[in-house]
Amino acid sequence: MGRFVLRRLLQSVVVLLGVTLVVFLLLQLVPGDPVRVSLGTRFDQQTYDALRERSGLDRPLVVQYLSYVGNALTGDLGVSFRSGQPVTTIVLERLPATLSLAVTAVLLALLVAFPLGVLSAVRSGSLVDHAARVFSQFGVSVPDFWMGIMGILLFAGVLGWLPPSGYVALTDDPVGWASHVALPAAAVGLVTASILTRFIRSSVLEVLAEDYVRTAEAKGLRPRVVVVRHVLRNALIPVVTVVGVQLASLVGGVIVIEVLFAWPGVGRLTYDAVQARDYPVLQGAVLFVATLFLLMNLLVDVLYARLDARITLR
Amino acid sequence: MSTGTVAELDDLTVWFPSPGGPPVRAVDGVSLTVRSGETLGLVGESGSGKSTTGLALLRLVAPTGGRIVVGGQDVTGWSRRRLRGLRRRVAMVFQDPQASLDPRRTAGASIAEPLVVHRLARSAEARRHRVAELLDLVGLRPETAGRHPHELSGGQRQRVGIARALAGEPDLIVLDEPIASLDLSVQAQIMNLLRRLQRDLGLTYLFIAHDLAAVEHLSDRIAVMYLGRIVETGTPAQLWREPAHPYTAALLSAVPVADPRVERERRRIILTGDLPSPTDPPSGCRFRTRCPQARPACAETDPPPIEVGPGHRAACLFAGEAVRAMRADPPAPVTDGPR
Amino acid sequence: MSGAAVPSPRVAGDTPVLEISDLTVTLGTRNGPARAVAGVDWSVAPGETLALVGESGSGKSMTVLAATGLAPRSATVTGRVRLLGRDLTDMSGSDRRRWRGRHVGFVFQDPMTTLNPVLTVGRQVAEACEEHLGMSRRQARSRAVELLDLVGIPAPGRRVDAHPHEFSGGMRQRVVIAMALACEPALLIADEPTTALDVTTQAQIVELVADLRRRLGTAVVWITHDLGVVAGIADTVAVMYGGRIVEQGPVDAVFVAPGHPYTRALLAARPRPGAAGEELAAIPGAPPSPLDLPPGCAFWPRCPVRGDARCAHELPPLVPLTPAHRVRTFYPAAAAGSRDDAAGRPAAGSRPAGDDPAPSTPEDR
Amino acid sequence: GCSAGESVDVDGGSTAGGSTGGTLTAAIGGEPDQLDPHKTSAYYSFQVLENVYDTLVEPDADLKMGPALATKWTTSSDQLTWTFTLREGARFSDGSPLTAQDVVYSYRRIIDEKLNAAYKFATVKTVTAPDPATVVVTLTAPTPNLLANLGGFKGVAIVQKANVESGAIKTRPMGSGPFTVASYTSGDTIKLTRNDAYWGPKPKLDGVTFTFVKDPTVALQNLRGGEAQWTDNLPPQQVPTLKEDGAVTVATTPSTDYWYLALNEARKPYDDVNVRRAVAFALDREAITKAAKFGQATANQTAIPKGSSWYYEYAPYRHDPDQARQLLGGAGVSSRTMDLMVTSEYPETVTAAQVIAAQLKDVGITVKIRTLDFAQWLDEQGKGNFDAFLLGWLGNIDPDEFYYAQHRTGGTFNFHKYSNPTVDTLLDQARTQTDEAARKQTYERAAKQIVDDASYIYLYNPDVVQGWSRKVTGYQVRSDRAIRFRDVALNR
Amino acid sequence: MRRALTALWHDPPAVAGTLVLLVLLVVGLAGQWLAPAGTNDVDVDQMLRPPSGAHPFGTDELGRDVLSRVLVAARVSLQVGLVSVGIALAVGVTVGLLAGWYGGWTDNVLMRGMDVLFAFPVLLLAVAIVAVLGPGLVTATTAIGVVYTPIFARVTRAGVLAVREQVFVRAAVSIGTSDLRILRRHVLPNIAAPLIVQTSLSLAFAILSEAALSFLGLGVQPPAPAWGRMLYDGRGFVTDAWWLGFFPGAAIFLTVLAFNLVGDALRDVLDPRQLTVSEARRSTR
Ligand SMILES: Nc1ncnc2c1ncn2[C@@H]1O[C@H](COP(=O)(O)OP(=O)(O)OP(=O)(O)O)[C@@H](O)[C@H]1O
Ligand SMILES: Nc1ncnc2c1ncn2[C@@H]1O[C@H](COP(=O)(O)OP(=O)(O)OP(=O)(O)O)[C@@H](O)[C@H]1O
Ligand SMILES: [Mg+2]
Ligand SMILES: [Mg+2]
Repeated sequence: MGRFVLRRLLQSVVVLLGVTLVVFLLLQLVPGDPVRVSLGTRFDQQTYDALRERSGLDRPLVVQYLSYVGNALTGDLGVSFRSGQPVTTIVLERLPATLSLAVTAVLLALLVAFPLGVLSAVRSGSLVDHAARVFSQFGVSVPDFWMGIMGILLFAGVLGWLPPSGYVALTDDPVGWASHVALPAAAVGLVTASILTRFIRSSVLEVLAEDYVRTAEAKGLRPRVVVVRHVLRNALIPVVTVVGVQLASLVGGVIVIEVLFAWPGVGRLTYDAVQARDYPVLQGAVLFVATLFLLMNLLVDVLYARLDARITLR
Repeated sequence: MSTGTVAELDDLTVWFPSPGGPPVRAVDGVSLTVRSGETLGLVGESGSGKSTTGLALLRLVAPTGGRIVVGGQDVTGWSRRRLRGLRRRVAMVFQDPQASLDPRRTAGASIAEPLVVHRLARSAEARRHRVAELLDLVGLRPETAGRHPHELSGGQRQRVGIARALAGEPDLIVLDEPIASLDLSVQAQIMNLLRRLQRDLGLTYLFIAHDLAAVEHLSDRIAVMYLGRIVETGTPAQLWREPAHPYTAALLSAVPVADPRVERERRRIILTGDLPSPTDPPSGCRFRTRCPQARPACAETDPPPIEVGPGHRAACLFAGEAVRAMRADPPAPVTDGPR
Repeated sequence: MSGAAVPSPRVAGDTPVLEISDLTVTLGTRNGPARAVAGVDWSVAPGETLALVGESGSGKSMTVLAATGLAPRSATVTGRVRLLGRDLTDMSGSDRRRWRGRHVGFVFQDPMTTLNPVLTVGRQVAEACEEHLGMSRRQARSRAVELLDLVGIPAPGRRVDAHPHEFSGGMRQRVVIAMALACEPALLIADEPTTALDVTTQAQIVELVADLRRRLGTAVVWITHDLGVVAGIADTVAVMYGGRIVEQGPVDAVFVAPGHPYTRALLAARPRPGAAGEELAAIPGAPPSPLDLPPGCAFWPRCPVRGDARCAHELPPLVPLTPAHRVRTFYPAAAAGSRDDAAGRPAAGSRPAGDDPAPSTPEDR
Repeated sequence: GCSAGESVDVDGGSTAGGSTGGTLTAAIGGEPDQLDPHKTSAYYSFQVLENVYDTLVEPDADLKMGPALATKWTTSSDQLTWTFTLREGARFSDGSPLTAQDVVYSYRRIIDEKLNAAYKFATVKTVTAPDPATVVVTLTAPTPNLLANLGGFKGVAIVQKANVESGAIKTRPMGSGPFTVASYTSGDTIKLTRNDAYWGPKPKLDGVTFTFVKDPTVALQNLRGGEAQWTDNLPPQQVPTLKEDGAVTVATTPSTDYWYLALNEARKPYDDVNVRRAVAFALDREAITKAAKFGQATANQTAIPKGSSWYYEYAPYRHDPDQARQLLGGAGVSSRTMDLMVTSEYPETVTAAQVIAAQLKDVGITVKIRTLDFAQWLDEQGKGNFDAFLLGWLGNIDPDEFYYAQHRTGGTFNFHKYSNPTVDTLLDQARTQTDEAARKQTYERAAKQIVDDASYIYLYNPDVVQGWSRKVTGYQVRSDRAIRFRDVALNR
Repeated sequence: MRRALTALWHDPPAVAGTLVLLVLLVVGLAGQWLAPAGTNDVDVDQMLRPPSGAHPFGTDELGRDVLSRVLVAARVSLQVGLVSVGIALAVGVTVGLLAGWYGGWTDNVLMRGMDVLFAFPVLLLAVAIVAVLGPGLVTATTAIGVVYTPIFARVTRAGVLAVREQVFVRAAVSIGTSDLRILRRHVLPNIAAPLIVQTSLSLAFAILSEAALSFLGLGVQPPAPAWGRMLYDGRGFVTDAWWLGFFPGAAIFLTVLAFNLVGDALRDVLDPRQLTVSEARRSTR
């Protein structure tokens, strides 16, 4: 187990190095000059040269990359090209918002998907089942930004129950946080919920066909006990993986919703950084997101092994 | 090439690495000779290494030590590419005919695969013809070629598996429990088929099985495996009449007989406990932890195979004697083996 | 056994523990209805061991599953089933569940899959006690330890908290047996409990069940296709073919004087020791599919006797040879021979039953 | 006049100086990149900084330069020395006095470090502070638009040395303006609080919070729902209805911005003036305006809008496809494709491009629209990789700034490689012309030539469209898009 | 195969899905000719007209006929979906097959490479690729393809790991079959089911990704119509011109639904054992 985690962490470092390299190379390929963007339309060659030199972009690529990796290893991700702020600070500042959104979205999704998926499997062929299947089809067929806009128009516009956008820190004002996170989380969560519903349904169905479920029935256990004790636990083990992967991918992947909801998350940060060709921020944000992603996956695997005694990690 | 020997295993060991622990010693020093035209039976408990031994003959598992000689050629170090030739000469039939046929390919396609792979039939027409021949050989109708495995009965599937093994015209066929998952009535069909094919085509078999009755029925010689080792070899008659290793005796006594009168009378040698872990086999004699006749010496010395009769060898320090003691011993003698 | 357990009510006298009459099970499948079991009746007396024998797909498992209300949802079940004198067919679903859970223990074929991998064996062994005997979790646990001890698991106090994957196949099957015996049921149904095991382990399990039966007086229904096992344990044998009982009777009668050509062929198909090299008396062809059973005798297409065209169109009745020994045949007189003169040797005029590669084998139907 | 701006109700409405002014939330369309006025170039930054910093002079509602930190100024007769007198009592928001040294420091910083606005000081020879209240600027050539250069936007704001050197200026800039930055949460909000040391009339608001809402629909919802009290990010298609329904105040005013199409004269056939004119004739500006701005703009054929003191009425092109075809035929161009580069940064260019494409198709030109993000767009523009591009020029005050760089041969923004010696001479001349009337005339001649040559094909001047809650009073929409909250009050 | 088709025919949702896909195919191929008006007939005097006889789906903010644009966009959207998933499928499956089959270093190197792609925020990757290759249909397609590649690689690898242990694969090896042949003839067909499910899901997401890319201004270039882009452009008009978003939205919804329905049915049907989970399962009562 310890060795497993160690090996995975080492692997993750390799992957992260790959990530930095890919980002770096991509950035070299990406057309668009950070210095020009930063100067905007009013452009002057002298000003341009001066800024380029100030930001170290005139150094050879290899030097730039190596110094970046070197610094990154000591925890220094450089300073934003745009704002001059340390990248670590910027990203850390964005992390709570991103995590709020991702975690809430997944929780909301689970809240819907879990009962729906289980019921739909246990009562396969019933009305619930059909409803669940329609729901899960619906969820993956509607873009999240569209759901977001509809949500804003309905809950913020017509009903006026929720604020249309913005973010309040959980630590500042829990109620404000909740009301702000509700809409974007629901918009993101819908897709996740449909994926999870499908997955939970098929997982439960699969377990229902297992011999040990028949054994449990043969013992004369009440159906509820059979489902809760024998079916769910086994069915949910693989679900853990999917939830983990979903969560991990949400941490970096909700750019559109973050932009729409003016949500100060890492997704929007990366988007803005791309737009502004703010290389240090972009690299830093991607590195952070990738790290979180890998850690989350590792956590999922460990959790998986904890839940299923048969699995020994190696 | 020593005439009459099709394949030879010399002190073969196959260890599977098990991460974070000692390796699984699936086969641990096995020497066997398969003679041309004979059926060599290989019996033993689940996990004793029978399949691994069979797979090693086709180099389907990488040997850890020892030598594998097929048709006089040492194939132990052959490359992947070269091995494909070996696999034409040695074929395999698997236990579960359902699992050993690709569910998505027709019976005909499965049988034709060796023909394609080894370029034995160039044209599609030639292939079809040969497949029909093979089907006929194993007692199936030509139209079976177009069916998928799930449309066939267990016995038919196993016939397809055998036809596939025959397609490459091998010298040796490793039969890994070919009848174990079949119905009783069908088992007899397949055994008859195997026997007839051997007779007509001059085949050599390595017949791996649990079912001692079947082994006795088909084999010319039998090797008994226990925990990665051969503990006894001999003809069926030798083993049935006079098992020299306590394990063989226990195994024979455990086989039920389809006769209530006999069964009621009979006393079995019931072995206690389970097969020890192959990652950590007992010292000395591997059977000693379950042997009713284990003595202190057994823990010390790893018994070498000793000749107890012509062509009859047993790896027991007290070969013969232990069995006699066991049968005489309380709890109650075993009046007879399965007759 | 523990005083905490309340044994099943012992039924008086000859009242069977389980009595099945005219049980028919039809399964809805994608390819149409499949009649898995047709008109089966038998009963098990207290302490008796009934062996259900037959080839794969002959309906053995479906018979007991349907009788106890465990058939798949797609199954339509008709007929009457009485457990300890109470009619299960009239009961509500949940009453039946309680009654069955309390009085019947099940052991299924594959110990690898019958145990829930994520629960400790102790929990699985004991949960029926909680459900049916109202034990607390603590009580149930100590009961589990007792039961594990009973089935010969060493160090049960420690092993009770282990997970199934930590046990070998044979040990797992012992756990399953402990589980089945948890409520001291009146009936133990063992569905091929040793098929997946080694002969040496099989011998252990057979011995264990025989021993427990003697000690607890439990009636046993043992499903198997191994005639050797049957010979060792059964009092009564019922041979199934194509969803029907073709022969039923005391074990000695059936083995010594099998009445049905199928039973005879089955007994003859086994390799006989010392007869190595001989052609085996194989039954040609394969068992019928429950999707299209022939109108008459299901064995007719493979029958070495093939006495009468009537067999092909008309279902032979189950007729008693002796009061306890019944055979499904039109010719009770011919059936009442002894095994030795019938032993797999085909009747005159029919084809040899051995392996016949000729395309004329009915196998490829 | 001494008082700045146009605040009509300075003394009306709420009680000045009270602490009950409330906080106004302004939803702007994007996030400032940083708050150092000398280093940022983003309009979003200036929206914030407008309320934080002061310049020496500043434009009034008519964009005439008036006093700000400097209360008066004199010019030497040779026009080469300007002397500014600083306002007494001007202080940074930390209470420290703002002196001539700060002005010198700020200007030297821009010049020496070659910061973004350095070009505005191209003719500046020295900046000195003979005494704490006097700043002297000497020039290498007469610079009639010096005031515009020194006060046209907050990119030339007076900053505090200590604030710069500590690096705090990036997120906590210290200015002398009506508000000061209290907090900056990246991606979320910038909070300003009233600067009690402000030299002008005390702002009524306790503070201003800027939030960054990119999507106009969402911004509007914020305004409607009371989450924000002010926004300039309204969906243009909804402006007419919004104006009517009156739930929020929506005000528009013509801006000094202009949007244009530029054809690459370094490439054939756009080097041919007739081809460019043909394109100009092919366009229906009214339709473009309607589609791109839903009526919130005025079609124009020159850069400068009606109402500006620099306005010059000239409109030689009418929508005339026949004429266009004829010109094209004359130039030997029958059918060709045009690579038109637009940027998603300004969605109206994408919309306008589609209309233009449809119109040019009529005269046999197939337009391939290339939408790029701004960084890439600028790159391509710099490399000259385009047949044509669409862009706007915002916040214009003095013509030199937008004519010289864009139409002078070799001008820094002359990416379309326009070159006409006549125009060059005119623009050179106007730069140093101190007589205002003569200067205007020079620019008119230049403008005519530019339009005739179709150097740029000007399309329209958009309106500045801003909306605010009915509780907001005292706010004025400005044509240069400077947003000033110093005179605003919030009723409750 | 014939049997599979027959079975499909008996599954009503699958039939519905197939019909929708057929219609889409026709529209995709012939949208140009089916459209009642040109897709770029800008007419600002006709802008934002609600659905009517002349314009059954109304007109957009440039006065273009929405019906025509929806019809013509089918090709673009389908192309984005099919080609991008095709790329992901081809590359991902190849990588997954090699990694799963050879294991060891091959596996490690390939899968770590996939991890690098996977650990990237999805849209960022797309943004970067679009930025490198320049926006447009081809690059948007490539970008989406690259984004989905690691998923296919993972699904395939998992499938290979399972199938590799199957006896019939060992049987194929025992015959002397080459690796390539085993992978092509035995492994690939047997991991078809999860791949089909993944494909139909990815098709759905790819079509939606086109919308997301449009949101970021990186998708199909105007004036070419694409559903995602139209939906995105229509978002500002929800309250005053619902038809702008509704029709392309409905088209996306139907397409995605059809892909999913057919995908699900195909998975069931292509399994020659035919035993679906729902049939094999027991009831709990
Ligand atoms: N690929 C493998 N990796 C690790 N261990 C293996 C592998 N294959 C077999 N083993 C182990 O090697 C031992 C011998 O296995 P083998 O399959 O040869 O036994 P067997 O005698 O054929 O048993 P059975 O009768 O169950 O088929 C067992 O303990 C098994 O778990
Ligand atoms: N869930 C099911 N759905 C459809 N058919 C089924 C189902 N379960 C069993 N059957 C069919 O019912 C028939 C009887 O099955 P059953 O399991 O009772 O046979 P069996 O005698 O127990 O065989 P085995 O020895 O293989 O266990 C078989 O033909 C089988 O294919
Ligand atoms: Mg084996
Ligand atoms: Mg069964």
